[in-house]
Amino acid sequence: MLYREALNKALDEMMSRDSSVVLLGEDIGFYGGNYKVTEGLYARYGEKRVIDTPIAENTIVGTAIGMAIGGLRPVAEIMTVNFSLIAFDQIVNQLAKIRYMSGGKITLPMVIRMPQGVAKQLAAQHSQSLERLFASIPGLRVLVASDATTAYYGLKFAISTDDPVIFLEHLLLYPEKMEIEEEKHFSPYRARIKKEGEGITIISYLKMLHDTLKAVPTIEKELDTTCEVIDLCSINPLDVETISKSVKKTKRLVVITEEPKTGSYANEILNKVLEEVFYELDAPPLKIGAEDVPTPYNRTLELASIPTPEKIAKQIIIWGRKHGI
Amino acid sequence: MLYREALNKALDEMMSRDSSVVLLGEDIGFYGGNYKVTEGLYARYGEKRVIDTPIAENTIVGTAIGMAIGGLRPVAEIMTVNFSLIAFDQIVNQLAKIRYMSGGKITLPMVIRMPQGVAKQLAAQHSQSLERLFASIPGLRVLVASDATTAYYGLKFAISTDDPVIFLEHLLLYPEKMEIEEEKHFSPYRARIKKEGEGITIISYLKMLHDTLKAVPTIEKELDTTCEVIDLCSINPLDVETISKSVKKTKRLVVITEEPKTGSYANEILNKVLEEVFYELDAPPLKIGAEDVPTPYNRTLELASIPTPEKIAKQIIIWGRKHGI
Amino acid sequence: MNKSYAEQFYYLMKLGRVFELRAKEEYMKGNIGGFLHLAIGEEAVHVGSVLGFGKGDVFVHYREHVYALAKGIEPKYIMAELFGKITGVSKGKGGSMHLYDPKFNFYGGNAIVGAYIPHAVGTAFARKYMGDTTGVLVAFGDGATNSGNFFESINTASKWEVPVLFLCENNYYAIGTRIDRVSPFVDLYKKAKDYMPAKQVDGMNIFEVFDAVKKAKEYIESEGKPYFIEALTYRYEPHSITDTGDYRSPRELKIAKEKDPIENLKAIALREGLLTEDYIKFVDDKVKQIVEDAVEFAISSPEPPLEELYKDVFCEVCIDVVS
Amino acid sequence: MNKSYAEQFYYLMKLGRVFELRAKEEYMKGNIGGFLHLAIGEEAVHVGSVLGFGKGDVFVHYREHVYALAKGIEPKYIMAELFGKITGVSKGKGGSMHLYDPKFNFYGGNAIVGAYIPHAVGTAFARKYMGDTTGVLVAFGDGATNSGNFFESINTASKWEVPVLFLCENNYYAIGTRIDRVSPFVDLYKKAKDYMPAKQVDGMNIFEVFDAVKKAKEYIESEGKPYFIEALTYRYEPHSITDTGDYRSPRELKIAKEKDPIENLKAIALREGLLTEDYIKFVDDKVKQIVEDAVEFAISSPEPPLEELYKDVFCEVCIDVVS
Ligand SMILES: Cc1ncc(C[n+]2csc(CCOP(=O)(O)OP(=O)(O)O)c2C)c(N)n1
Ligand SMILES: Cc1ncc(C[n+]2csc(CCOP(=O)(O)OP(=O)(O)O)c2C)c(N)n1
Ligand SMILES: [Mg+2]
Ligand SMILES: [Mg+2]
Repeated sequence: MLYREALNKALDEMMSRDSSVVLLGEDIGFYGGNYKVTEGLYARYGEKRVIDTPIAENTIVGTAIGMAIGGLRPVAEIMTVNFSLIAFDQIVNQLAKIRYMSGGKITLPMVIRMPQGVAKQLAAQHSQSLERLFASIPGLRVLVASDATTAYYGLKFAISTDDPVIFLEHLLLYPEKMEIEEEKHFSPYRARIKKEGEGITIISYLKMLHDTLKAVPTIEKELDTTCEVIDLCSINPLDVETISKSVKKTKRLVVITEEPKTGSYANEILNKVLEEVFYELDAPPLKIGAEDVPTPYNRTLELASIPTPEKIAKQIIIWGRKHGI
Repeated sequence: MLYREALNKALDEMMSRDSSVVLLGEDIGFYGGNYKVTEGLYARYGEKRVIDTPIAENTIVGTAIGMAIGGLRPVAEIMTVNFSLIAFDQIVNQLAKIRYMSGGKITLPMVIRMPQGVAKQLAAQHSQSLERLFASIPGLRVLVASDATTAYYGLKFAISTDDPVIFLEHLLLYPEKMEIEEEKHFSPYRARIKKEGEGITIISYLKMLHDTLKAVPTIEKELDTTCEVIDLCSINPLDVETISKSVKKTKRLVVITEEPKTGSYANEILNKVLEEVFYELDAPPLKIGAEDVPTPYNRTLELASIPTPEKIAKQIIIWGRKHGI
Repeated sequence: MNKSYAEQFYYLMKLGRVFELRAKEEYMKGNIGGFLHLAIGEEAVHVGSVLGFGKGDVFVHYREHVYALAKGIEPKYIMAELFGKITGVSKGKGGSMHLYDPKFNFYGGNAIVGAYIPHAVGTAFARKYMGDTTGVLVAFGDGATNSGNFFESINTASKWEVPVLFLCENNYYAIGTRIDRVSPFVDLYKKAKDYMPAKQVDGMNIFEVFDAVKKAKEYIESEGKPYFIEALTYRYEPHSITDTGDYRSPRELKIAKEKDPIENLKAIALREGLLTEDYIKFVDDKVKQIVEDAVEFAISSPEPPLEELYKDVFCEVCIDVVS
Repeated sequence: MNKSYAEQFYYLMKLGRVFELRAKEEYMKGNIGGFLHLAIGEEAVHVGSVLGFGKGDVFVHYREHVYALAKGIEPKYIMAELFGKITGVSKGKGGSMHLYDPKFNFYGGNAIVGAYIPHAVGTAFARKYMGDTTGVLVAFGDGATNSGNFFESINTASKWEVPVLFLCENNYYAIGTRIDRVSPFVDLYKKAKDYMPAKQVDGMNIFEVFDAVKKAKEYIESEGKPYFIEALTYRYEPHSITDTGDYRSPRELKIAKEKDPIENLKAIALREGLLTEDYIKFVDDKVKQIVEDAVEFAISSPEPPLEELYKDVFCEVCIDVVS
C-alpha cells in the first residue's frame, strides 16, 4: 500500500465507526484531495461528511472548532502546512487555548492534518517545515507520521482523543510504498526505535527519518560503530524516556530535522534530552537541519538547502571523527 | 522619560527626517495609540502619515508590504503581538520571502512593532511571548527593546535598514521611567553587557532582563559569586561572540525568557552558545522560562506561570548548588 | 408585547447594569483585574437579542457580562470569575473576557476581535448535521466587520446554508476609532445584504431588538439559512476601564444617554401598562441584593489551588492508546 | 479599435500561448520543475488587461507567464527562470510562480492564493502618497474571492480611496472545485459592487477586456479610487501539470474551446480588416522563433552558483550601525 492509503484507511475506518467524524478542506470532496488522501470518501460518505471548503484556511480551522463545540469530531485538511499560516490565530489563540480558558468546560476533539516539507522545486512559499510553530504552543498535541504504521494508527488515535491534534505528514511520503505493521496497542506518544545500535543515537521523523536510514550504512562503515535510529512519532509530548535510555547507552546524540537550523524544534529535543543526560555525553550533541534561507526553486540550490542522505552521512562522520568515535 | 517616550522620540525623529516613513495600525492616529507610543504624531504629521487602519492585522501587514514595494518605509504597529497571528501568512510567507524569491530585486524596508509578554491578568489570548515564531523564520531580523536606549536607537535602526525588522517591545515596560544613554555608534545586532561578573553568565531581554537584574543580588549573595548579565538586544541575528566570550570566562550559562519552556527560543540561544563552548562549561546550562500552559487570568496562577525575580533567584541558586557553585 | 416579557426585559437589563457598575467599583478596589469591558448603554441589544432568540447557542466577544446573565448564568458565578476565583464559570482562568458555560449554551467570551464568528458557523453546521434545527447567535462589534473572519463567515454561512444569526452591535466605535474612519460606509448591514437577509434596528429600543431577533430566529430555523441584524447602539463607558474615552464629545455622549435603553423601556412600559412602579421598585431592590450577594460570594470564594495551573491544558482522562 | 492594438493583441496572445505550450514540453522533458500553471485559454484577459491598463504596477498569482510577457519582460528571462537558471528574472530562485521585475512594474507571481491583493492596495497608497496618480492592477482567480485577503482589500481600498483595479479572472474552477460549490453566488463582481464600481465582461473577447480595463483605468486615475472587473474566462489545461483535469466534462471543455480568445480575435480582426493573413503568418513564425531562442537561452545559461543559496535573504550592503 502507499503511505497516503494508510491515511485514507484510517479516515475511512473512523468515519464508518462514528458518524460524528467529518472531514473538511479544500478540494477534498468531489475532487478527491490534492494528494488523494481523501480519495473515495466523498462517494462513500457524501458531501455533508466530506466537505469542500472555500480557499479560506482561517475559516476551515475556525468552523472546525465550532463543529467540535457542537459535538462533532472534525478532521480538517490544510492542503499544505504553508497555508496553515493563514489559520494561525485560530490554531494558536483559539484551538490551543479555549479548553484552558473555559476551565475545562469545552473540549475540542479535532485534528488538523497537513503535509509539510520540501518537495521538489515548489519554491519558498510551498516548501516549509513548520513543526516548531505548533509544538511550542501549550495546548496542542503534535504528531508526526513517518511511515504507514504511524500514519494509520496515529491518525486513528488523533481522531479518537479529545485533545486537539496537529497531525503532520510529509509531501514526499504520499506516493511511497510501505506496509502497516500490525499493532495490538499503539501508543501514539511513544518514540519508536527503527534500528538498534550502540554508538550513536540519531533522532528524526518524517522524510528525514528515511534519509537518515539511508545514511546509516555509510556512517557505520566509516565510523566503525552502529547507530540507533529513533522515530519520534510525537513531538509534543516528547518521549524523553525512550530517547534518554538510548543516549545513556550510546553516549552520543544527533537530532535531524528538516526545519532551518536557527530556532528549529531540534533545539528543544536536544535540550530536553540534555537535561537528562548532560554528564553522560561523550561528545557535544549534533543538530542537523536545513540552511537558514527560504527554499530556492533551483533544484541544485534546493538540495543544498536541506539535509540529504549524503550530507547527513558526511556531517555525522566529520563530527564523529572530531569527537573521537 | 518613559520607555514608550523613547519609542515615540525615535518615530518622531525618523518621520521628520524622511517623508517616506509612514506609520499604520489600529488606533494609532487620532486616538494616539493604545499604549500611547504614537502620541502626538497624528497632530504633527497628519492622517496620510499616521494611518488609522481597520481591525484587520493581515491587511495592516499586507498593505505595509505593498507600501514598501511602492517606495515607502512603513512602520506597522500591531496593537499586541497576540494579534500578529492573524497576519502570520503575510509575515512568514510574504515579508520574509519576497526578497529571496525575487532574486534580490525587491527589498522591503519595513518594521513591524509590537508589544508582547504577560502583563497583568489579561488572560491567555492577550498574554503571550512569541519571539520564537519570528526569530526562527529565515528572512526576518528580530530586535528586542529592553530599555529606553535600545528602544530609541534600535527603532531608528529598524526604520533605516532595508531589511524587514520585527521589533518587539514589552507591555509592562511602556510606563517605566528610564533614560536614553547617549551612543555615538549604536550596533543593533550587538548584545550589551548590563552588569559584569565572573561566576555565571545570564542572558535575557525585555521584561525578564529587569527581573533578572532584580534577582542578581540574592543570587550573588547566596552562591557567593558574581553574575554577568547580558541583554541580547537582537535575537536574530544572535551576537554569539559576546555571549561566548562571557561564558568562556564564567563557565556557566543561564538563559531566561518569558516564553513557555517547551520549544522556546531560549533553546536556540543555548545551543548556539553550546556549539562554541560545550567543553568549557562547568555545569549543564540552565533554561528558565514560563510554564507550558496558556496564561491564566487569576493573578496568583498567572505569576506562577512566568518567571519572577524570586523564582529566577531560587532556580539559579538551586541549580548553582547542585552543580557546585 | 406582553407583560411577562416587559418584566423580563426590565429585570435583566437592570441586573446587567447594576452588575457592571458594581464590577467597576470592585475593579477600582483592585478586586478585579485585567481588562473590564462594560456594556452599559447596550443592554437592550444584549438582553433583547438573547430573549428574542430563546433557545440556542450563543457566541460573543469580550464585552459579554450581560449576555451571560441573560442566558441564565448565575450572577455569582460570573462575579466570581471576574474575581479570578475557583468558583467562577471558568474556574478563574478566563476572567471577564472568557465566560463559558455549555450548560447554558454559552460559548464565550473571546478576546480576539471577530475570531469566534467562524466558530458560530461551525456549530450551526454541527447542529444541523445532527438533525437539530436550533439556530446559533453570534454577536460582534462594528470594528469586527472589517476583518477577514467576518467576511469569510458571512460568505461561508451563506453558501453552507446554516442557521446563524449574525448580530452586529454598531456602537460606532472600536476603542478610540470611529467606524467612519475605517469602513467605507457605516450602514454595516450592507456588508451582508447580498449574502442573506439583512436589516438595521434601533438598538436602544429593546422591543425593536426583540421583535427583529425573534423574526430572524424563525427565519433561520425554518429556512436553515443565515440572517443579519445590525443594531445601532452606544456604549456609555469608555472602551475598557483603562481608556479615557476622550475621543467622544460630551454632547455626543449626552445625546446617546437621552436614549438610555432602560429609561426607554421604563417609559414605554409604564405608558402601555406593561410594568408598574411597584414592579420596578421590586426589581431595583432585588437586583441590588443579587449583585451584593454575588460580590459576597466572589469575595468569600477560594482562589484556585496552584495545581489548577496545569489542569485543563489537555483532557486528563484521555486515552493514549489506540487499538 | 485600431490596427496597431489588434496587432499587439495577436502578437502577445500568440507569444503567450506558444511560450506556454513550449514550457509544457520542457516540463515533460524534466527541464522545468515544480508547479507549472498554464494560462492557455485565458490570454484575452491577461493580455487585454495589461494593454488596456498601460502604465502601472501589476500584481498577480502563480499563473503569470502571459502577464509577465505582456508587461514587456523578455521571454528568454522568463524561460530561464522556469529552467531555474541564474539568468532568470528571479535568478532561478523563484521559478514559474515567482517572476518579478520592478523595471517593468511587475511584482509577482505569488503562490499564496489572495495574499498579494493587499500588497496592491499598499502600493497604490504609496504611489498616491508620493503624488503619482498611476493606478495599480491586481488579478486573482474566482477561488480567491472567498478569502479574507480579498474581502479586507476590497473594504480597505474603498475606504482609503486608492487607485487599484481589482481584476477577477473567473475561470469557474479553483483546482478541482467549481466555484458554485464554495461560493454563495457565482457572479463574483457582486462581492465588490457595494464598495466600488464593478462590472462583468466576456474574458474570451480581448476587445471587451481591453475596453473595460481602459475605462476602469481612466476612472481609478481620475477619481483616485478603486474599481472591480470580473472577466469570465476558462483555462483549457488542467490546474497545473500534475492535475488530471477530470472534473470537467469533455463537452464543457469543447464549448469553452469554441470561444478560444485567439481564434476569436483572429475572426473579428480579419473581418474588420484590423489584421491581415500575412501579419498573422509573420507573427506565428516570429513567436516560434522567439520561444525557440528563449529555450536555447535557458538551456545554455548557467546554474546559479552555490553561494547564491545564501544571497538575497537580507540586503548585503545594509548598514548595521545607526548614529
Ligand atoms: C484581532 C484583534 N485586534 C485587535 C484587538 C484589540 N481590540 C480589542 S477590542 C477592539 C475594538 C473592537 O471594536 P468593536 O468590534 O466595534 O467592538 P466594541 O468594543 O465596540 O464592542 C480592539 C481593536 C483585538 N482584541 N483583536
Ligand atoms: C492560501 C492558499 N490556499 C491554498 C492554495 C492551493 N491552491 C493553489 S491554486 C488554488 C486554486 C486557486 O483558484 P483560483 O483562485 O480560482 O485561481 P485559478 O487557479 O483558477 O487561476 C489553490 C487552492 C494556495 N496556493 N494558497
Ligand atoms: Mg464598536
Ligand atoms: Mg479559478
